[in-house]
Amino acid sequence: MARTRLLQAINDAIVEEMERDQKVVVYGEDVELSIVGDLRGVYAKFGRDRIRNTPICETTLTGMAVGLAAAGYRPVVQMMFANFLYTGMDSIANQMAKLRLMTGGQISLPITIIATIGGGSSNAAQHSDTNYPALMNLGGLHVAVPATPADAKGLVKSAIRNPNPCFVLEPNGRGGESGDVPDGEYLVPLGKAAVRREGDAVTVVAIGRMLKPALAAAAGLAAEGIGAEVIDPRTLVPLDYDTILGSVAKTGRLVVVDEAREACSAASQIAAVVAERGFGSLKGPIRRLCTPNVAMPYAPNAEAHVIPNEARIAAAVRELAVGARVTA
Amino acid sequence: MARTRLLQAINDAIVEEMERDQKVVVYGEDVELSIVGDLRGVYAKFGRDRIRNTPICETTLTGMAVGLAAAGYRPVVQMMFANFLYTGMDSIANQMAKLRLMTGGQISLPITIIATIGGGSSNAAQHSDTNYPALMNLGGLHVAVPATPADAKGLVKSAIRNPNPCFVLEPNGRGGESGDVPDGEYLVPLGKAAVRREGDAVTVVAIGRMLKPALAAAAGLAAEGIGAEVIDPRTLVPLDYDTILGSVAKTGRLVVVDEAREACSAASQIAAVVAERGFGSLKGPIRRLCTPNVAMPYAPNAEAHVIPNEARIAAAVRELAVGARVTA
Amino acid sequence: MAMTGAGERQSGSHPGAGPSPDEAVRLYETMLLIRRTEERLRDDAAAGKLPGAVHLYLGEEAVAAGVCAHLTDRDYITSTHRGHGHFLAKGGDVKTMMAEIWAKREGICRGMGGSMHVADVSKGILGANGIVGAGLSIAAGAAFGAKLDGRGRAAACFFGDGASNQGALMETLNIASLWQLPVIFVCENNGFSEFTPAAQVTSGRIADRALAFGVPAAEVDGNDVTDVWRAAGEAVARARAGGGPSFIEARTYRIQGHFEAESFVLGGGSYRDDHEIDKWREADPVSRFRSVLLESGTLDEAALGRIESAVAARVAEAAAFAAAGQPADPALAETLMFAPEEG
Amino acid sequence: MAMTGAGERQSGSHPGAGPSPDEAVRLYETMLLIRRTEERLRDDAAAGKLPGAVHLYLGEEAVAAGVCAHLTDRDYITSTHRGHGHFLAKGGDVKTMMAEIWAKREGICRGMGGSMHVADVSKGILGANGIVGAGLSIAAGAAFGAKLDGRGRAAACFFGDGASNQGALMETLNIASLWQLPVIFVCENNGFSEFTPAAQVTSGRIADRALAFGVPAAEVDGNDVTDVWRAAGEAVARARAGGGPSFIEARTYRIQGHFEAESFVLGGGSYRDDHEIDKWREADPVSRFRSVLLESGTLDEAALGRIESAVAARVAEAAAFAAAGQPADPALAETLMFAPEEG
Ligand SMILES: Cc1ncc(C[n+]2csc(CCOP(=O)(O)OP(=O)(O)O)c2C)c(N)n1
Ligand SMILES: Cc1ncc(C[n+]2csc(CCOP(=O)(O)OP(=O)(O)O)c2C)c(N)n1
Ligand SMILES: [Mg+2]
Ligand SMILES: [Mg+2]
Repeated sequence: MARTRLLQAINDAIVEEMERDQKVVVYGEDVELSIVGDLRGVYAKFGRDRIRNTPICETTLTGMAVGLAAAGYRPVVQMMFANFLYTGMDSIANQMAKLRLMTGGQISLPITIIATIGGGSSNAAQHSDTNYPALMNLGGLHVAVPATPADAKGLVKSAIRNPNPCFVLEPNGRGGESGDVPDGEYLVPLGKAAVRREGDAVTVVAIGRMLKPALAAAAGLAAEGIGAEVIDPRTLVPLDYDTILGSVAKTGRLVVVDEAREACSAASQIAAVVAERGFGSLKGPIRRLCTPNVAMPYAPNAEAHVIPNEARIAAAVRELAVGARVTA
Repeated sequence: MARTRLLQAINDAIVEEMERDQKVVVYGEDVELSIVGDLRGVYAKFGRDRIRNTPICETTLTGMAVGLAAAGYRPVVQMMFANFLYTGMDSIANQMAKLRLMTGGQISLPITIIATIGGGSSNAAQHSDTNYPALMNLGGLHVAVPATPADAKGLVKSAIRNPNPCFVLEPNGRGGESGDVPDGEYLVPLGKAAVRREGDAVTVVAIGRMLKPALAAAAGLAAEGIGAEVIDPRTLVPLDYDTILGSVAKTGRLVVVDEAREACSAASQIAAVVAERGFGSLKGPIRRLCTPNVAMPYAPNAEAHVIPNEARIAAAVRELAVGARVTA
Repeated sequence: MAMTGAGERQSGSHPGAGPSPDEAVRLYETMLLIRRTEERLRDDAAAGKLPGAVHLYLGEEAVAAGVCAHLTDRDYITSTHRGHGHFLAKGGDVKTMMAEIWAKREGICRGMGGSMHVADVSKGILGANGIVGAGLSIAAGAAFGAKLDGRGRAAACFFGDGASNQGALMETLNIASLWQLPVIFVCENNGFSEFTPAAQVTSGRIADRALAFGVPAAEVDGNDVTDVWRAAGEAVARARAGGGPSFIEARTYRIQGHFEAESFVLGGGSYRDDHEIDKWREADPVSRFRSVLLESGTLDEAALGRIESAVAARVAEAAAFAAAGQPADPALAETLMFAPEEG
Repeated sequence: MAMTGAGERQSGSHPGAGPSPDEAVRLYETMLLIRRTEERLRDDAAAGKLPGAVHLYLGEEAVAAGVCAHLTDRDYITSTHRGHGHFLAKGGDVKTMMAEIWAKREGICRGMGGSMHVADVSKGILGANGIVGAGLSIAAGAAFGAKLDGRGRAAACFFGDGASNQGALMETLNIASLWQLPVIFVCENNGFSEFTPAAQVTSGRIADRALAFGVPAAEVDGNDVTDVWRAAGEAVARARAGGGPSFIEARTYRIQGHFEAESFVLGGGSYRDDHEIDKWREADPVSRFRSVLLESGTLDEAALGRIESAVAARVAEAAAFAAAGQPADPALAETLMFAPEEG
């Protein structure tokens, strides 16, 4: 165990995988000096045949990953902000997500794409999207959203070893956050959620950057005698529905916290599946806390106004829990 | 009233709006001869200052629409297959959906984008996506999915007159279908669902191309004494939740049929909202019938295997309705 | 005269040694195989036997044949929506390709891909592609891998004049030039994007776009397989030797419509006149090369006849194989999406 | 000598008449306003007063000033993430721009956009843009509108050397050339994309990319406002006269880091040496033009002093206005998303 910053954990994971497998090649805009910070020092260590700066041309960066993977490599593409995925969306949606089926399973594409998501840093609308819903809807892509340094390391390593395209979306602005990371080889499997806190009254599923306020809310609610069980799905494709359904079977109540915009969000997806497969155990409505269907504003107070926070999470859980008491 | 093919209805709508407003300008790849067919004869009538062929460069086609709208025009962009929206996604996601808020409301973008969605024609994975979930999640965009010629005409006209970006997604392969279209000026408001068939046992929300099998299933179920109420949302942004919630308040049961892939689908969104706001009236689980999270296969039998159809809709409704009888 | 990146564009018939007699025979066989296969698919499409859209390569055979003659299974190609010719020229199997287009279980993509996605990864055929321009960056990526391998492999990217208006072309030219990637850009300029004439949507000379990035470029007669073969030989040699990318613009023409449903879609509209088509029929690459073989004494009528009946038999056999195939396995749509985790 | 699209690139100091004394004074005022504003924002950023990232234009003032001097409120510009200078040169208000960057309710975008999105649509400023290369197609669209209007309006598109590697550049060059759009492509070549030197990511000469599409291109000294002014004057005149697009590559340099958090982000790493920065400081466009004004006798020290204190006062007033502003109205994030339906 060592206290590590999330960016450093990603860096450690990439370095370990580059040492482990010569076929792992990293590229992107400004990766050599690492403007994002998660690749600092990698260039000095491995040189330009393993990591290189590219021109600004996202359309080609995502497309090249397909060809490089087809040629037997394991590209790791650093795309900076997830908004820039739109610029490279054609190869993501029309190639990465589809080529394997279109070729009758001839091809496998061990591609890892890293980008930062989310608001909260006054980066404004074009640098703040939480856009995993679009990726989830494409099929054929894995999506990981680490919320802790340990998961960041374990999920990046699993993504790089996975034979399919995997997106690892770092929570924006968390580079500075530290957490314990197990020493040595540490893998977190894709598709396994983590129960971050146990509770019996309400299940709270909190995605990525929303985990922290959810845990804070749960701690506060405990003092009120309300037991919130907090689940971090860790990956959205594959999504560990069993853990969520199991928890709802116990609590009968569900709140999903998702920084993505509300329409067709991951929260909507989780709510829909529980309303389908877990309906029998539901004792009350499913509450979703998301960013409304807006472009992220620049002003800090406006950002705070639209992004789910501890107070709103606590209020939603409390509201459902009251129902819980009554029926109890 | 006149029997009109869906493609012709769109053509009529565009011609009428071009006559009504000189600022309506149409462009896209091969629009002059109209490979898609919904613009046939428009070039001969209006000439190249009102409709023109472009090079193949979707990135620029969507971006130019923003500039042309900012210059006071009402661009109508024909993008052919909705899969090509990915190639032009940057300006859709980072500009069209965000510029109005980013400029503090200074700009309005009366842009209409037309594309065909869906499978069923052995066009294979790169020409069969039903990708409105990604558009719905962006915020700032209207999305219409006409299922009948009359709605196609009325929604295209409303989209062109609307001061915001509107996507009109034609169901692929329905160009040949005919339906009655009211004569003269006919507008269908954005955000108003249509109850296509009344029923008391189960609410069936069927989107776009799924309306036809849903109505067929409902007709068959009526013979079994099961009353399915079939709702066509017509637009997904804005989405007429009140009509859906009102119906569920009556039936207590909901099936959503959506050709989009299941994860973060419009079906998931509708199910989530009903599980939140309509939970009290639900008597059973919400069933979603979607395309699984796969790339659309080429072989007709494989396409038929993954796209929701009449038999699957009937089975889902029947399953819920049985519950209805029991509790009744 | 070598191709040049020094701002000077090379045009017209391409100098240098021609193909050997054996190579010439193989070129003819390849072109003929494509010709007969496409004719058969044209007829099968007209008879309503093919479920999806088919874009035929009739009239353009010399480009795929002339380029792929220099490539082995270890090299890569990316192709277009009009990809049957590239698939066959690169050594793809005509039987499993036809079965694929027929949507059969025996198809090279097990019926999941169809005409626009025929691929044989084991032969370096990374696939026909339904997205115009998408093959450019895929080829650049494969070439990047080949460069890292350092084993002299190359990647050829086929794309149309219409595709050359996608920004992806310039992005990949830039990266290929900077990284000296072993990639050959092959622009098949058949004068149209769907129903739109190139003059309406393509400004300047396409080869100049390559020169602006320091990529050597040549314009060749795409209906003269020898000319294509020479230019491609030079480009592939440069790629293998570490000399970086090359650009070839092959002027050719598509004899069929954009796709086989064209006349239905056009509904009476027209975008080219029959004289133009007739003019190009006279420049037919297959019969032109046939005459060359005769006149050069490489083959006599008897030998040519043997080749022609052999090819006809192969195509007939492939069509029978496709027709007799089993329907695709629908379950594959779900089971094939993700590759199983290794180890 | 006029710019040329005939394959010949024009370089070096740009011939033709220079600005009149009045125009010269306005050019100096504009450059100075940008200079002082950016210096103030640099200090405010260092003091932690600005919530978001700021990309400063210090050292590049001559490009925005020289180009926008030829434009009126009826013309359009699109800008970049480094857009303060373009906004001010095109006539944007310094007070509401500063208030925007301070995230205040009084901001030109009501605090919803910030530094990377300053826009004033009423003045044809379609906005700074956080997506590299996005302004290209927006400018082409605005120019298409201007062309349809037929009232002699033009659109100028500012973008960097890094942006010139986005395929969007070539797509818009192609369409602008085909449709003869009244658009001026202004490439601000400051030698870097973030921390990456142009030589590593940009092949060939950028101006050649325009020539390949038949778009006249000129390379000018971006730190010589007269040179920029002349080339832009010719380009704007061509656009207004229906002569189609032009391309200007202005060679310049950014004195500040890529953005104000650079040293923090670099964490000790470095990508350029101080000598280079010092060399370019000596070519400072503002002081260079100040000397020109003195030597030409256009203005004396006293007159320059009056201008300088007037500009300093404007900037101080703007900063005070921004600092005293109200926090943004959070509700706007939801109420502004859609324009209300007309009629
Ligand atoms: C990104 C994208 N845009 C549009 C289309 C529709 N489309 C298919 S083929 C074609 C024309 C391509 O022309 P060209 O590249 O010259 O190839 P050709 O058909 O002439 O061989 C178009 C526009 C597409 N498949 N993909
Ligand atoms: C599509 C996209 N990709 C990447 C970025 C990140 N980014 C911001 S500025 C920049 C460098 C731009 O360089 P250049 O165009 O030369 O402009 P300069 O900063 O030098 O003025 C990059 C890569 C972005 N904002 N948008
Ligand atoms: Mg063509
Ligand atoms: Mg730069």
